Amino acid sequence: MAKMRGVGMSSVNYPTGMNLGGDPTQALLHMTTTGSFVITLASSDLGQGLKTVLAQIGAEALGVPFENVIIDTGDTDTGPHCMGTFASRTTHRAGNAIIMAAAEAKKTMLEVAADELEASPDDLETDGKGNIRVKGSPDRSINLVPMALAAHFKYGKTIGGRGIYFKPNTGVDPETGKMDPDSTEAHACVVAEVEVDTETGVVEVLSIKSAYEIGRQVNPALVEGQIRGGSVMGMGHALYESTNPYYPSPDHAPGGFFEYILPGPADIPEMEMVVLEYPSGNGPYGVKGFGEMTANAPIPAIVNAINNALGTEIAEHPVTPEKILRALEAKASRN
Amino acid sequence: MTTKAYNLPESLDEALGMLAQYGSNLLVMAGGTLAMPLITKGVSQPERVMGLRRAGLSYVRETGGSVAIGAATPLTQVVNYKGLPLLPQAAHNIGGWAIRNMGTVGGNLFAPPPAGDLVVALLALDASVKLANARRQRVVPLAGFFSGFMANVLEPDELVVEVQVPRPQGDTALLKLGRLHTDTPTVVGVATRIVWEGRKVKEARVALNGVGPYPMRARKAEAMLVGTALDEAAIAAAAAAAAGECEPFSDPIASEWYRRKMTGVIVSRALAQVAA
Amino acid sequence: MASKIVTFVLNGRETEVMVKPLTTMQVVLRDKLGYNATKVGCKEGACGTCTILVDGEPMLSCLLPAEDVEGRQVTTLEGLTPVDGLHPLQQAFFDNYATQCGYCTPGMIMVAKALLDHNPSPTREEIVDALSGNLCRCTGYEPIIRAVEVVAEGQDSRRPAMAERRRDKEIVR
Amino acid sequence: MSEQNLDVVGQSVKRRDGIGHVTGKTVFVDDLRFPDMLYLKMVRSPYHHARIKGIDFSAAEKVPGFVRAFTYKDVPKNIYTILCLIGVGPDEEPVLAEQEVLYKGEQIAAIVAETEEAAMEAVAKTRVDFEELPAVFDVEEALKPGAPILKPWGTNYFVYEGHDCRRIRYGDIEAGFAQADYIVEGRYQPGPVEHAPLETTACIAKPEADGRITVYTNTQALYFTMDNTALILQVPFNKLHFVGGTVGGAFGGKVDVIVEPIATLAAMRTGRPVKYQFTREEEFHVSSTRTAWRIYFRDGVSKDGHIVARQVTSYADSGAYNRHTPYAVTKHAANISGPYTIPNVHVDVHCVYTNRQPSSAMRGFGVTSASFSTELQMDKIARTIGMDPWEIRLINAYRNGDIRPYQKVVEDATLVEAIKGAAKLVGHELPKWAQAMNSWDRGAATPVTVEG
Repeated sequence: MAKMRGVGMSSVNYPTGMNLGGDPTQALLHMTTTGSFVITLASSDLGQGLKTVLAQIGAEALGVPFENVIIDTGDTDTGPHCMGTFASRTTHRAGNAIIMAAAEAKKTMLEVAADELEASPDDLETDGKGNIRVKGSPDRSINLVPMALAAHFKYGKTIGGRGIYFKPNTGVDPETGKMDPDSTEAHACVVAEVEVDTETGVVEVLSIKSAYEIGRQVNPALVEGQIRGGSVMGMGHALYESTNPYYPSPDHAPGGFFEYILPGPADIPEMEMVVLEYPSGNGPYGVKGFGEMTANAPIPAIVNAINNALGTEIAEHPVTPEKILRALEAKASRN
Repeated sequence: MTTKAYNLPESLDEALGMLAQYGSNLLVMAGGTLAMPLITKGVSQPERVMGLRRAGLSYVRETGGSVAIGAATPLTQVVNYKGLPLLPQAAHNIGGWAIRNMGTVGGNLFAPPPAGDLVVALLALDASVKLANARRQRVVPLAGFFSGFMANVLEPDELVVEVQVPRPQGDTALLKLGRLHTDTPTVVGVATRIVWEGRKVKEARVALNGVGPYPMRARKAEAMLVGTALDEAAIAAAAAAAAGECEPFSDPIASEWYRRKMTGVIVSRALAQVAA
Repeated sequence: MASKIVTFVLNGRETEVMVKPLTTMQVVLRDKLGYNATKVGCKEGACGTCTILVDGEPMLSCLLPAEDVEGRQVTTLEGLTPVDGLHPLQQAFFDNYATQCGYCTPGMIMVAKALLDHNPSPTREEIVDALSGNLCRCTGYEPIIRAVEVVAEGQDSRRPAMAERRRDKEIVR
Repeated sequence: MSEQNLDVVGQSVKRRDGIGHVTGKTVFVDDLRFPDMLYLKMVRSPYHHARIKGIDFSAAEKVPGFVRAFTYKDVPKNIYTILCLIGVGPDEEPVLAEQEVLYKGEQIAAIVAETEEAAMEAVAKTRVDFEELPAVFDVEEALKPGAPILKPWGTNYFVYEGHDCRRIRYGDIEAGFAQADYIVEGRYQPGPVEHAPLETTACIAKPEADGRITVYTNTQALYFTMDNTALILQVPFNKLHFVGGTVGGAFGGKVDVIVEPIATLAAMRTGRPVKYQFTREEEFHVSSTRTAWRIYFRDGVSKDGHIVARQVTSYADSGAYNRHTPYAVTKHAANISGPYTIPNVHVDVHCVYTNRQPSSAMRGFGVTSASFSTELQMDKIARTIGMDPWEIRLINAYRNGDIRPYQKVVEDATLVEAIKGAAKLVGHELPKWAQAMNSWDRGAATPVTVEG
């Protein structure tokens, strides 16, 4: 029995947003007299944390506390159009729409506060703690609630905003493939270390170490969650998962979790990661979309590590133990 | 068709009485881990089901020469019983914690391959199965219990009451090759027990799971080991014999080709573990 | 068909339900009683998200006929949640970002609760072993394991949550 | 962009839905129940490819609790394609199969009943008379003469503006190969994968007093699904009201529009709420998968490690129908050069139909396969020419201002920085020239401070 170790890497890009554009998302924002800012959308949170990061972007854009921002999403009677949560697009698209809506709302907010504080709107700022104050004179300030009440009862003004992010749909030149298939690009470099039992073909992923460049982290804990979850999903793809384990044969298609092999808590490798931020030109606060790519980069890194360990040329996934033994046999017969 | 009755007898006699009354029209269920999914999906539509959770068949009893384990004993109890070799590890190889709290020793006898992670260990320990109907009891060797894929010697009015494991002699090893570390279907499972006479093998048990229509003993491999010193050559020969005599199949987990190859490898490793 | 009344203690309260033969606890809890924390992931005992505790032992409600819990103590995630605030495990799952989509979370917490009741200071290996029947497709498990570790006795609960544990966070503009 | 002082962005605030998740109070579609709710189950094809000669519901109708069966004749616009909303066509997938089924598990008839069990039993008792037809499962076999033809337009491939594939033509591929010192070829085959979220695909369609239908769904794309549903049912968009936004995992598996149209139709016709939820088995055997691919590379490489020419032919296994795969093909074509600058590129990507369950979107859509094959190919090149895998990537890494094969100027490139970040993380020492690289200045001798 021999256990062979190998290291493999991959370096990848991932485009943000729907290929070719044409995937707008809108946001509506209004302030209630309770001091809440309600951002109404029709985007879906798949578990990645959309409701959280969009509230963060809204709070940042308005200059108000995170707690004051309510994300109201998932209803087509109230929420304006969103193309959907896919293509690593929604933080980018909805985030930009929210910034645009917040700018409009903030303008009215500062006008009302200016009237109340007898100052010019240009001299005002939000303090991030629920007040609007005169720059340089922290004692001249008004809380958001009295400001909202004044807007409604005294000035007859609504504090609200509308936003959209729109990248026009551009086609593909059918002859040359000339096109514009991204809004920005995120990047990753992943290094995997594996140990392969050459008798059984069983692969142990010892570690996955990743560097991601994603423009701007809205929420580092959620970013880390995507990287960890995507890495394990990628490992699953690399080693275990297939709806047709004998592809292209359709035989023995697994019909449940007893037959379709997903990594469990005992199967996860050691992980380390570093996140770099080079803000994109068009993302909200420089955000790039990266949710999907976290499952991409680990797959080739792991397969490269296996080939590195064994001197094989395995070129498909999942790399089942059987495929490893057959690759070793092929290598032996070549030599 | 929906199930018309689900009975939970309070004693073995009551259970056997029901079986006598309904025979093969009664589906016997212990932990429900095998039957319930089929019933939920409508694959199995039994008119009557009898559950064994309250029939007094959950026990581990030590007697002079052997240990009796009730058919409805949850696998977790086997994991925690340290009086016999192989079994705690074998039981732990099945499912996750909740499955082991529900799945039973008797139930594992009815698990389709490549399930049967407990049975393979019981085979290596020369276990027997106590079967009963309302009139009589009989004890059959576990190795003679199975008659084919999902088939056995149980009569329609009979119930598996307990598994009897003689206090084992010799050295044992159990290895399971799965695709993951835990809660994983078996590619091949090997349980082995070697009884020594001096430095020679007096008796050998090599049991296989996942590579046949039911968990089976590799009798050719066993025979080849007797009289050897369990040296490298003997192990290699027995492993090759086991790989030859197993009857593997392909499924989503592994191909027949791979299972056969791994039978040799894992038998060899299990025997090497005993030799060491 | 013969429906039966089954009586058991659900989250400390005497509960009575009328069930058709072999109705699973999953159906009883969700459809008959409206206890929705117990989720449906596979209906075949393979994912763990429907885990409940019966007399303190984790069991899969999708495989468990209601008749089998007659007279027993059943605990669901609803039964763990205090009136004001969160159970320490819930708090730890929340603080450690151990949920993403949230669908596996109830099963994970119920298994963790049973583990800590049996063994208040489990090792990491024991935690992983206990959680092994529960699948999560989002998190990669580490935050879940971490959350249980945080609550386990003898663990250094001051060890920071995952976000602050980042080895090397490099920000270049 | 100058450096900004951000207060909330960049903070690890706790999840907004976290308390709901840890208490089990988050409401998912499966947690909703309505009085009078009916359950929908599907009669499916047991064959990979067959002609339907007849359907007999007589035994099914006798099942207690049976309410109604639906066939294609009940669906106002039965043939659709989901990407029609962005101009992809033609329509080619039936909501319910008409004369032919193209994959095992294909939807043939919907049955609604008072209980899930009754619906299942009625499905089991529906008799469908089939004539089995030859099936094809290999993307290259499907394109050969004599393969069973699956599409009414007479081929087994999607047509891209008159071409049999999506093309990239950049530079002069022959001139590129002429400059090469090495030719490195590879064949790559990423397999089909199930998304496997813990929550299965589900919806409940509920008729309202005002004549509209509310559809509670775990779709990833509410408007997209609603608009497709309205088109299939030939009702005004504003007759429908979709509610969702809380999804128990998706990964691309919940952007097909499968459960909503037929459940909505059943709700309209019965006047009662109708629930259609995939079983776990349906998720595996029937719902779409990550696309499987076969990808052939032929790269021309110079001695110093520059890829001077890349010719790629890819085959996407779309399965029986389009779903999102024709679009994934375009994304794949754009990304098959990887994050590398290659002066001469020739790419043909074929979207091929086979008798497999349809493939569609999944996390990484079209790019996962591109990254997989590109990155294995990079290692193969490195092995062939005897170069370090880190260095081959850095030598070819695209930088800002470069031109992509799809003729777009690169902006926001940071591959070099990501590679250097990983090297630092794992303690891999890069050569001096590599340490001096950055994504902005090809002539840089020392790293520059980035002023974004």
